[in-house]
Amino acid sequence: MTATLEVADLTIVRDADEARIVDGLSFALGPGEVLGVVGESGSGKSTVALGLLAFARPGARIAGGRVVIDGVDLLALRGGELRDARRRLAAYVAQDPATALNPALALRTQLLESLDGPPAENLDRIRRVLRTVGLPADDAFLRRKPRQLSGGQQQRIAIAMAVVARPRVIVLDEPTTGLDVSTQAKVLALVKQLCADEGIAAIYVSHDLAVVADVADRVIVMYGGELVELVPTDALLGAPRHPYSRALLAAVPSARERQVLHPIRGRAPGVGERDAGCVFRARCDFATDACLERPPLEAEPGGRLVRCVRADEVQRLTRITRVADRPERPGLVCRPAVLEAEGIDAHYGERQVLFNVSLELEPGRCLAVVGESGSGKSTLSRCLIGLHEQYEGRLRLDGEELPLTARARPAAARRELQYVFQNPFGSLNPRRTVGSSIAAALRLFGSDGRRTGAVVAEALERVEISARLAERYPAELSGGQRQRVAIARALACEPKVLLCDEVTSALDVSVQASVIELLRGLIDEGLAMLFVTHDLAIVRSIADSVVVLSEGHVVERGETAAVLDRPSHPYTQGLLADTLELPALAG
Amino acid sequence: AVAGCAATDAGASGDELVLGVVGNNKDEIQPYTATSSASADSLRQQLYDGLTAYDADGGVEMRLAESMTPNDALDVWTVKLREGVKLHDGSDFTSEDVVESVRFMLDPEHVYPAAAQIDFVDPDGVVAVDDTTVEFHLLRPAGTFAETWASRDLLMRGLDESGEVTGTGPFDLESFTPGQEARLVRFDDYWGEQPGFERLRIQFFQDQPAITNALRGGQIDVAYSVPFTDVPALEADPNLKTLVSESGSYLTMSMRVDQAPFDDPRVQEALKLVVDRQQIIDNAFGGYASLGNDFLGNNTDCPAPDVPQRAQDLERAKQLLAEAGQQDLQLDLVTDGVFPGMMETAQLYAQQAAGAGITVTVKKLDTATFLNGWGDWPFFIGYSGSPYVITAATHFLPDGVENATHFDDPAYTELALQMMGTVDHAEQCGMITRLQEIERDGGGNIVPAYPQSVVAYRAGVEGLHADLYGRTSIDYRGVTIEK
Amino acid sequence: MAVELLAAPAPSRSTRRARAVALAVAQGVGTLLVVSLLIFLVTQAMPGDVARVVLGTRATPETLATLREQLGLDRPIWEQYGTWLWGVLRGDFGTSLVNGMPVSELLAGRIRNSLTLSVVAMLIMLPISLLVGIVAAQRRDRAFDQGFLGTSIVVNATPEFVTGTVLIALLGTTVFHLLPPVSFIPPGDSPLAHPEAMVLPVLTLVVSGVMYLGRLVRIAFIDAMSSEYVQTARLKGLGTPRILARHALPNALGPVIPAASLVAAYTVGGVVVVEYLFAFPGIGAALVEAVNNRDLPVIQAIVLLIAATYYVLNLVADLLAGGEPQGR
Amino acid sequence: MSAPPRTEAVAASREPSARGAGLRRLWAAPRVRWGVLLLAATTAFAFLGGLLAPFDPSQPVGAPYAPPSPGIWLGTDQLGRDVLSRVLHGGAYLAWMAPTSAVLAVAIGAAVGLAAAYWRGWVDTLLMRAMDVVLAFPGILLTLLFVAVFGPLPWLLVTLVVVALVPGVARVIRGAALPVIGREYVQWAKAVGMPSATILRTELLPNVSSPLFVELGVRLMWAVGILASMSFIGYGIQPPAADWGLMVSENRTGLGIQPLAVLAPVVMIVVYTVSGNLIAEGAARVIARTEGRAE
Ligand SMILES: Nc1ncnc2c1ncn2[C@@H]1O[C@H](COP(=O)(O)OP(=O)(O)OP(=O)(O)O)[C@@H](O)[C@H]1O
Ligand SMILES: Nc1ncnc2c1ncn2[C@@H]1O[C@H](COP(=O)(O)OP(=O)(O)OP(=O)(O)O)[C@@H](O)[C@H]1O
Ligand SMILES: [Mg+2]
Ligand SMILES: [Mg+2]
Repeated sequence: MTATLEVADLTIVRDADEARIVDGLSFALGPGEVLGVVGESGSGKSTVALGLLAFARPGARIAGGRVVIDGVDLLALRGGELRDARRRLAAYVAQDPATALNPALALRTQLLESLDGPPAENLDRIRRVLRTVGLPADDAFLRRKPRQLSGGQQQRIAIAMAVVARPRVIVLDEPTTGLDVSTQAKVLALVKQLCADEGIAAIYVSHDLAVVADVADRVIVMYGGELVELVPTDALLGAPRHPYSRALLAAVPSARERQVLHPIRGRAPGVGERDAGCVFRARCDFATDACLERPPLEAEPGGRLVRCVRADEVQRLTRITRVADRPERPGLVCRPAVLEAEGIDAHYGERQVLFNVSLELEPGRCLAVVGESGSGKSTLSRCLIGLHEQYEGRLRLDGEELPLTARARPAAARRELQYVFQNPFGSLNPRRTVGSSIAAALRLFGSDGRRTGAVVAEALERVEISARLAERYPAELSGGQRQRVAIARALACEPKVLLCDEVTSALDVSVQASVIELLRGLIDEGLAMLFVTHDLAIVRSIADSVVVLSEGHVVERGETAAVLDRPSHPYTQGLLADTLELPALAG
Repeated sequence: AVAGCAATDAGASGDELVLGVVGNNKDEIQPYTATSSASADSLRQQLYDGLTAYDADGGVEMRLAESMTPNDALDVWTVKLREGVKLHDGSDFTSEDVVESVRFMLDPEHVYPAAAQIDFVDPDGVVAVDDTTVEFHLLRPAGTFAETWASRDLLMRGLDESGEVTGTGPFDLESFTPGQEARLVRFDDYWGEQPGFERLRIQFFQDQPAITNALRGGQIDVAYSVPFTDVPALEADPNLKTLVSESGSYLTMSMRVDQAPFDDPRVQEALKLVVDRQQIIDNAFGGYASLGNDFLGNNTDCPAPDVPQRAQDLERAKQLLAEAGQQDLQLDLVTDGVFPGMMETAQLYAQQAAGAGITVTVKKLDTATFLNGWGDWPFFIGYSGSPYVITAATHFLPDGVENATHFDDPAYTELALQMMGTVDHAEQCGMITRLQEIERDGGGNIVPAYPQSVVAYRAGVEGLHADLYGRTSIDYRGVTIEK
Repeated sequence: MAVELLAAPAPSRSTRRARAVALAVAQGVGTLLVVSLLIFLVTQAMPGDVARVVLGTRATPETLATLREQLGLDRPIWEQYGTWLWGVLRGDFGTSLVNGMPVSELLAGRIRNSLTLSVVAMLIMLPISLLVGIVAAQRRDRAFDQGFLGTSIVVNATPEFVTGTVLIALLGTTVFHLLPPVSFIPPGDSPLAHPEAMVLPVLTLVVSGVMYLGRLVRIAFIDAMSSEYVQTARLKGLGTPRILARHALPNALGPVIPAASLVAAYTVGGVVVVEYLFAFPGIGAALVEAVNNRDLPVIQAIVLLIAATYYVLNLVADLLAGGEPQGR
Repeated sequence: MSAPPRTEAVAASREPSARGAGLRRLWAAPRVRWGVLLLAATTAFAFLGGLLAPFDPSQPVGAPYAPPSPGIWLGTDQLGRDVLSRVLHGGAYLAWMAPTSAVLAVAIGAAVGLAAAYWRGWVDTLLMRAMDVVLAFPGILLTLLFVAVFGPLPWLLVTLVVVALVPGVARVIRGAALPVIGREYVQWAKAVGMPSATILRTELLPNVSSPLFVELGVRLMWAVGILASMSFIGYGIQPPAADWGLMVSENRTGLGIQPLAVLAPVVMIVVYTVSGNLIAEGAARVIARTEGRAE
């Protein structure tokens, strides 16, 4: 069988200093095959994906290598030939369709423009592809502009746009990251089907192992711009041979069983921060002096490639234990609720988004709120914290009536209720140092000025951040660090209740694992927590009980195990079915 | 050399002369409007004639009137009109027109300020004796009757059948837009000397620099007047010519002599002594002026008074101020700067006065604000352009409308009234000379220079004549153009 | 997240838009009212009145009183304002106090002149700005771009009266005598019939405008060209001309339109300096003279006209750029 | 709320962690630095130049429009005064009036813009409507009217320029503040009950400092232009004061015979304005760069 795509020694460097973003990547791909690419943020996945179309973002440059599709080396093409190749041979689907589709042009224009040939025929082709991706193909639809579509629809348009010219290879860069689970499920099914039916080879980039496991035949694990392991999907999940692959897997939560998550310590190296040795050395539990030299990429049976001198030991010595080794929380402790919400109805203008929602938070327990995007989860937490203006209902904190808006609440109540936001990049004031952000919170609640420094340090230590970082600005911290600082700021106020709105959805699995474990510890210390998420796997890892929201209504509630193991409401069942899971593990 | 391809305006071809003058939205065609402006004047001089007029040297000549004869008491004057004068609508200009014009002017409802000049005329005493004879019965005797009618504000108009205003002047109006332009055509039945070209366009400008630009760009043929500071630039242009006339118009720095500190003659004297007149002539008027001697009126054909020329004497000025206890005198010199030389003179004067320890602050106001305080400003820049007979009455008599210095000298008043009651020209001249002596020493006006007026025009315009009353650019008798 | 960005059904969007436009118009009328009232009050505070201006130095208390009575200036100011406003509401802008001509007649020609000047300037300015901006963006940091940026920094720093003065000296009076330095437009004629009179004022406006707008175009284009949808278009194998024209242009216009409308509003209302410089018979020059003459009805009419123009242009820009007028 | 940004940020250990990192970053931009230096130099020139002047700026030293000669290096102006001395003196007004107006306009505009963005609702409507009213007044008209009422007093001119500039600043700052207000840290500050004034001061203001800087540069440039234009049309600084704008106006008819009398002040105005322009340019570049990276 001849390969559809053959990549040899693809090297992409940063213009400014020639530092390698992607370092000598080689692999081959047959027709209809789906190759997954996983790795932490910044590992160079998108750079590779674009490189496959002989494209480098401004500031980067393809420094060498070959990308051969059907015998044509794309990297050797220029001008018109290259444009032609991009149309006929390879196509690209970007991560965020909202920005990748031109907001000013009708769908029809955007779909048609990469086709040549008679317009009528092209239109036919478009309609056919649209039907394939499950979208309407009528003229009215074609006249729409991208912003008149939902995110899922936009992503399908992007995929349709990619396949409409019948390319040989299609590169998908995290096409489902922005989508909720059910939409994600549909998109994944579509990709699989297209590859099978049309014989297109696909590169599927994702940071989500579960997604890759679902869609890909083989997987490339990237770290620091290097390929560290290339394996058939099953083999990766069963027996990872690279310590990094193994660590990634250990950090992934499961919706099926409750487990302790294992974060990877440290931080991924940036471009130009790598030395001569193994890139993963600094974070590796297996590192030895031998790792001071860069290990070669060893070919192994079954077409497997690994870049580790101790691959055998990794595979042999440590089985991944994915057993439910966290004790289920003892049932109802029956402590009085700290925060009670009763009959909350919330509106945006005319539109009602929450309908008679009630819930209770107890100390030392975590209540998860799950639901699809737009179901009203964030609105609910904004109501509780008092940021939402248009809502009715009753709130009680420690049995005392709580005014609805933050403005009206007494200082004590504002201190005891704390909120951590979804986006770590927005939750800290970029113009304040970390320490100053926390101190500002303390000052508000009249803390002793002389002790502030100590309290700040203490709060940072609690979230496992060095007190030295108090002098840093948020821009100098990683996403996970920022999220932990945001939690530290909340903790510094000595809250009774912590409301967490998707605090991990912007983070890599490895970082997510550390944040989840941190929060878990806090709950054990007696904090009451509301944890908003759309990810059932995380619910399993952290929550004691669950409330399921659908279109603003509570459709199901109960103990985590009960709800996730035996969902009673069809909506919850569907949610669970769409949630991807790493396949059962060997051992 | 490049001028050949100058983008001259379409209308300027052929037999048309284009005059540029600073315009005014207030202008109207009918001659008896409240406002007086250079632009209105340049238009009216083409459309209307007066009974008499000043000639180019300050003497009086007959225009629509053929003769003016008083009775012995000088309170009834018989005016004989020129025969065969036609109005623009073709009809004859008659004594009825004169009666109508005079009565219209004198009617207070029409708010015609210049009517003050003929306040001795009884509106009901103006009678048409026959078609060409009018009798004026006066409220009080007037010797300067003919001089008075020579004023450019007292023109005669006619009315056509539809009641529209019409005139007897050398040009007939074709179109007029205030502030923009007026188009005129030669009136071929004109009784006097004809202009040597067919059409006249008066182009109104918002300010003086634009006129200069237009002249240099070949867009206009004649500039009504040009600022003295522009003259060098214009003279450097081979396509342009200038014509310098003596002028009867000049600016004054005037003070309210009824108010401290100016009521102290020592202060008055000091303020007159600080002037470096030659410097003002050279730097404000570009040399186009002669030494002024602090009296109004080289605008007559009378000889100047034989008085010593005042010259700068800072020491004496300081001494006078010290005597008056005004060592650090601080003054605001107010002006609206509308006439050429005003701002320049003010600035130079401020600089010169500093030499005697006087702080003069020049305040330039917009015209409305300036007029609003007219009569109240303690120290301001004034302007005078009328013949002395009128000037004496309006500027120096206690009830004169333009007497903003509040000058009130009984000797002057008596002599002035006597002068106005005299018909004999030589006798008048003698009195005028004496009046000028009085105001030189006791008046509130500093007259640093008697400027000339400079008219710049395109080479090719021939026949413009020097004129004491600033009509060089608007008097087209015998003027020809060659494009 | 993206999914909730489902389109609202079309009719509701357009009714919302209509309502917003109606609101904006109402607010605009309110704004104009406030503007006119303020102007009226300020002019009352101005020293000197039209009667003094008209009568000049020869005014006597009697003539002043008579003229004021004839002009209605002796009435209480509220009554004056009321009469004026009532007239305006019926489309009558009154008569000029200095020469008794109807304001509408007085200004009609000047409005046409100013409008023609602005429109012509805009029509020339826009395409040139686009062209220059796009080319500069395409050759970012290369010679053309650097040259353009350098020039624009200097030209933007040069007040228009300086540019105009230099142009006059260069092309009209001193160096070459190619163009008329003063813009005569005979009353009643369309300015378009006198193209030579338009060249210098238009040139002055265009030079400054292009340097300003061109830069905005450049930045908008650089932004658009570095956007993901342009990257997508490249990866689709489209050629540069098509990407520029179809993908970048419509999006780059977004930020440029409000700026262009601001420039347009400016060329309508703020040309005073240019009109002054070239003695161009437009409303800017008329405004200066009206203020000098204290000719209130004329001042009011011009100000309302400029304010309304500004407001409308602003509204249009909002509509073009953002879909809905902001309820600011 | 599109896809979550997942780029781990430029990490640790590079920039020195100190207050005012924003301003420092601006200062690091060469254009900003050149602009500020140029501004400082021109300002110093404007204020101190008078001390170097060989002559009294209102003292005639020769014939009007005399060409340069030894001792009178730039020739004379329309009244025969020394052009060099007048140029040296002529920046004093501009040099305090323009920065004062720009700073005031930016301060007031920022206050209005921030308040409107923060409170939204009727506060927003009221403030922005008021700005519209002000904007709808042709600035030149305000100048004509108020100068007629009060005379061409420097503080009045400054006020007029401020009034003319404030609405633009308010709009820009409001636009810049709106996304900031949506940011989580501001939401958090509201939720924990931080007083509004504190939020505006510590959370919002520092985060719009870059656009503020751009505005300062742009408005400085405009202020110079407006003030010089006011002088030019005769409603600004009055003769006999030496002032660059006025000098252009006074001497422009002599451009053909004594071009230096016009060109010298023109060059000064341009240099002065270029500095504002450079600052704005540089700051805008810095913003573009940081936004491209961090957000
Ligand atoms: N054009 C460029 N100029 C400079 N650095 C770049 C460029 N493109 C990428 N990089 C750097 O290269 C590294 C890899 O970037 P890339 O976008 O490929 O990562 P990724 O694996 O796709 O990450 P994510 O999961 O966040 O999308 C990052 O550290 C990024 O900062
Ligand atoms: N500011 C707003 N104005 C109007 N409607 C809003 C606003 N914010 C949210 N909504 C709507 O309210 C509903 C609930 O939104 P909410 O943000 O609470 O959902 P969510 O469950 O948190 O979704 P996600 O998982 O995407 O964060 C959605 O339909 C959304 O479109
Ligand atoms: Mg990526
Ligand atoms: Mg949410």
